[in-house]
Amino acid sequence: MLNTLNVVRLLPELILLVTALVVIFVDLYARRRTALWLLPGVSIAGLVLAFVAAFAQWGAQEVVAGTLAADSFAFYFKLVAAVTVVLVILASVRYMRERTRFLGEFYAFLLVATLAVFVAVSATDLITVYLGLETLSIVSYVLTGFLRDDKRSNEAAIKYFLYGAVASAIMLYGFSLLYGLTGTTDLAEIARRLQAGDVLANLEWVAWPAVILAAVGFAFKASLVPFHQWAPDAYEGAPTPVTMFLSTVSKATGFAVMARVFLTAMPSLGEYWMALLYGLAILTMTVGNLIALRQTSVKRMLAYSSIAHAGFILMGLVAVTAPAGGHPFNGLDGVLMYVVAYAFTNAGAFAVVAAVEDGTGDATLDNFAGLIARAPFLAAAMLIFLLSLAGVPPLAGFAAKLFVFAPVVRQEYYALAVVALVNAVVAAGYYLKVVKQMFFVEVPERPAFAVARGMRWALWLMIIGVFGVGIFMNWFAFMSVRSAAGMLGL
Amino acid sequence: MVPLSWYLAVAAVLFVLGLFGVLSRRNAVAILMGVELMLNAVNINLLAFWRYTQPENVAGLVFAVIVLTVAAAEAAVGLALFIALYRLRESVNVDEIQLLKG
Amino acid sequence: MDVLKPQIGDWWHALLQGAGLSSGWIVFLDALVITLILLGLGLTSVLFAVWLERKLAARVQDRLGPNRVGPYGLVQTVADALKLLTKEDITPDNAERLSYNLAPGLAVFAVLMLLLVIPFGPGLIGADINVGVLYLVAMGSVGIMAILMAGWSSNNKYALLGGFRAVAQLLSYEIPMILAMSVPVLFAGTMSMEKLVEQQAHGRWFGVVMPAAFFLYFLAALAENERTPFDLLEADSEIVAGYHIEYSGMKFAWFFLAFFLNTLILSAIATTLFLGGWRGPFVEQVPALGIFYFLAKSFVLVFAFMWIRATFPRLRIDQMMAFAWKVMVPTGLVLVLVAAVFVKLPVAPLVRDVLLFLVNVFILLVVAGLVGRHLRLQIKRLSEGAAVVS
Amino acid sequence: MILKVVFLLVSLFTVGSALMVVTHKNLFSSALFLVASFFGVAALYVLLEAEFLAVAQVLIYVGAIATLIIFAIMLTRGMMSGRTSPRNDQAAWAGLASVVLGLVLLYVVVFRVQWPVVEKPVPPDTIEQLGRALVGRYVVPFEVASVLLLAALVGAVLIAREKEV
Repeated sequence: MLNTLNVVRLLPELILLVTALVVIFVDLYARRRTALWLLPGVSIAGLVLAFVAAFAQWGAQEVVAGTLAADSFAFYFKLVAAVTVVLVILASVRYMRERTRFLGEFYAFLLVATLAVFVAVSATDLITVYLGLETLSIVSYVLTGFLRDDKRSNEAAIKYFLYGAVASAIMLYGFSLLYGLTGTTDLAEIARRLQAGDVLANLEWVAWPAVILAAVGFAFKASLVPFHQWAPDAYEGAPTPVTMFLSTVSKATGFAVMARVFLTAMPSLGEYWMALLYGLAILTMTVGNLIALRQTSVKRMLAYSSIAHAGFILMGLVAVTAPAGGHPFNGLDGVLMYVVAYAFTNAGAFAVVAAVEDGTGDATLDNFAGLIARAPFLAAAMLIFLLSLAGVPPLAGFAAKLFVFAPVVRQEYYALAVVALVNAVVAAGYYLKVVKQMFFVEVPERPAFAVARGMRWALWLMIIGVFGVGIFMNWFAFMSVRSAAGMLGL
Repeated sequence: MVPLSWYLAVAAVLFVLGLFGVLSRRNAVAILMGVELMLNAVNINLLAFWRYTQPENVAGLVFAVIVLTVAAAEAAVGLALFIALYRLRESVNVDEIQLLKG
Repeated sequence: MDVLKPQIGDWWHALLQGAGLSSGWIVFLDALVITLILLGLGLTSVLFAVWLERKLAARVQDRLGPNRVGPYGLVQTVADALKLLTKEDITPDNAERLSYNLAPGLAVFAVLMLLLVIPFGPGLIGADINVGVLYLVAMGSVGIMAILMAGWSSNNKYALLGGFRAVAQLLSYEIPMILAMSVPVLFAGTMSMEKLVEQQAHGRWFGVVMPAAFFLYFLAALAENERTPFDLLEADSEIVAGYHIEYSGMKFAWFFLAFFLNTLILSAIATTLFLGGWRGPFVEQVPALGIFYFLAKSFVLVFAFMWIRATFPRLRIDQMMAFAWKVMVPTGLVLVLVAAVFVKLPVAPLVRDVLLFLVNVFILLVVAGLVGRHLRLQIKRLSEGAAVVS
Repeated sequence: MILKVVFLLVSLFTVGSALMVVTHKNLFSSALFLVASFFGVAALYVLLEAEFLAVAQVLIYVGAIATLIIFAIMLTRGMMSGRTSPRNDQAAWAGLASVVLGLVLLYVVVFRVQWPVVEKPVPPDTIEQLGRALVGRYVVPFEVASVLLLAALVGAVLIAREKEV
């Protein structure tokens, strides 16, 4: 069996694993001053290598060892994850240095979390799906509670852990029913068995429990309402770089897995899960936005806003169709577009929050007052990210919204489109509140503060990303259409 | 032979009992115990399905082994968090931790 | 039923069938008889082991030991047991009654269950399950549970400390023990105890081929059995007997019984895994000799256990943990790796065995050298520090 | 017939212990009932002819998880003082929801669905097959699981260790 294993396909994962171990050893043997730059340096180098390894295989289409897919869909998410984690690491250099002694472990955990993402997004077997998601979750609990002497970090981790453990148990029960009905854990095989005669007769009774129970697990990872309660707390309490990771990469993984499981294993149950996701999408964006409106902490506001955005991403999945005649708006490519746009934008917004926390000690709305005078670069960056979040052209957020709205309209889900539109307007309202605070509230007595070098680089990269995705929309659309087609088996 | 549905019934009851424990307990450790019951229920399901529908294909066994492994890792991390929580506040009741609200 | 094979089993079955019993009853009676035999074997051995320990400790300490009851004090243990039976049975006021009363029984139960898979002689095994070795390890964790229950429910801080130490020590040493046990398992390609013995024919004992693994197991077994130098669970001079501090009378006797049964069984496992089990000259002709060989080998190990207990001082808890995690676990991992490589080595079995032996000796020497160097450095540092102070 | 009786006894024991786990006031007793319940589940595995899993269940759930849980309870012993009720405010709702969900699940899983049952014996070399599968088709999950265990180990130590002085 082993000789059929194509190790080249696993190269990105292997590189990450080796890098994580190297980081631990560097931490063990390097002097503290060297370690401060060497640890993030090694981690970023590993991620870049993994990125290259994944990019080189773009366009492949095969199954590795029976449980992992090496297809464009997986590689797309791997690329996004690698880039985002590089940004997270850049943003965390100073933030973490001042808060914990265990830097080597921190970077190693980030790398292992990325490894888990890589496994989860390419999983084609219920076993790897579960294991990938759960590895990501468990490592995320540790990352969230990394500042163990900080009550808020610990509390965030515990809430995350308790919700996560329950959600994964529920998801597993759903998986076990699917396994019982079809007698296999392979996603493609499940799809085949679900259409067999003896299974069809039972389908109506197992479909709902299996879909709902499995969806709970994915919805938890993607922080969809009503499985979102952990998210604001975890996002607020976690070290802000970790929040960057959770709100972008971890969430994107939830969507990737959800898309793959639903589309490859249960295409015949489409009406069930699409109806479910339809409801979840409306609920998620509305509840997220309404609560975000009355937040006083920017970090928490962004947390709720990121829940609301999950609702938007879900729209793409609801409207998934086979791309007729190479038509770009098939829904799934909207999800992919949104994920990459959102990764830059939201990671950027949280990075600014981290920088403000570093400079002023906290991230309430009040701390942002008059930011333009104290840290003009941060204020400008935040403005760009907020505009992108609101969906203003020519920024990334606009491209993303375009690609999820279009298929929804094409499918004639007008109610969903209207709700989403109203929500987008509401969201713009509270983004502007922050803008107003930064630019038009003057607080003369507050001192200016500098931004750490790594953070500045990260912010520049993310600004470039936000503009890039918005301006070179066509290229990203091409990429996402291709990878969506790769997974839809076209 | 015992019918398959009997096993499924036991698993379902165990699952629901675990869920009840999760929902009704205040103590974090007690909640974790509920989760463990739920995972056990899942494993009974997996093994029962393996035995009754596919005894010659070990996928179900592999799945159960993986669930066991993950459960151990999860419990280790969770309990570590609870111990840290206890150090910080002398309590592990989840409804008493509410610094983060809104 | 292939237990008690070949002659006695057939005779016994013929007898039962002659008495006109149905097959269900025969299975039941079979199980009953096996249980009784195993119990009898275990309990008489304990009586003897207790006596042996006392005699041995006395000899080491230049005393006579028990010499009043029976010849050479042989019946002393029976007298002790009777005395314990008649003592008052105390339950502390705030004890958690259920677990307090359950713990001693569970401790004995966990050990007795181990008897089930030990091949005392050719065919003389309770049940030859195909995951035998794993079963041994799993049941070992039940013993930990009993200690935890006793430690917690006694409502006594020393008992609780004993419970804490139980988790720290027993769980830590379980890992090198499993690693050491997996070496012969890897080599034999089976976890069935019966088959493990089969694989050690012609004097090719795993303990001889792989002395390092045997040694590792022996050390871990010392710790698992709470014997000096690893007797921190009960360390009478520190936590006054630890987890069983509150127990008296019969319940204390149960713990005592579990302790000695454990000594015997850990030796028996070592005999099965490393010393060829019941194998020895002329076993093929006279199967009953197997039992004798088995017990003889086991008691050599029991003797070693007792000797060490009588001679060595106790380790400090941090030293003990460091030894488990920094010395034994890495060694065990290396040994498993070595065994895995050698199993697949394309050479003649004899060459492989010799090579493996040499590698094992080499590993033992390297580890001993490293530990020795570390200790010398520590001593040097300590003496220099002392010099500065004075 | 005998198997059915044994099954009923074992599952009664398992479910009864589980009930005690979620209702018992004393946390330590809860944990002990959890152990009992784990044993019951292991016995069910034996009835399902999955001996390896049964032994692994005892080894991992009783030997590792339950021991860890009890250890955590002992380390944080102040927390189970009887000052407050062990149940939260929503316990009644939780009970109701659980009962409803349980009935639905039972109805669907037990009475409605015709599972594709086949009457086949377990192959004698199941354990060997399992071993081969873990280094064959499932080698990636197997390796990822080992990474996960390592990460969890490091993470747990990191979070739970004493404060440095």
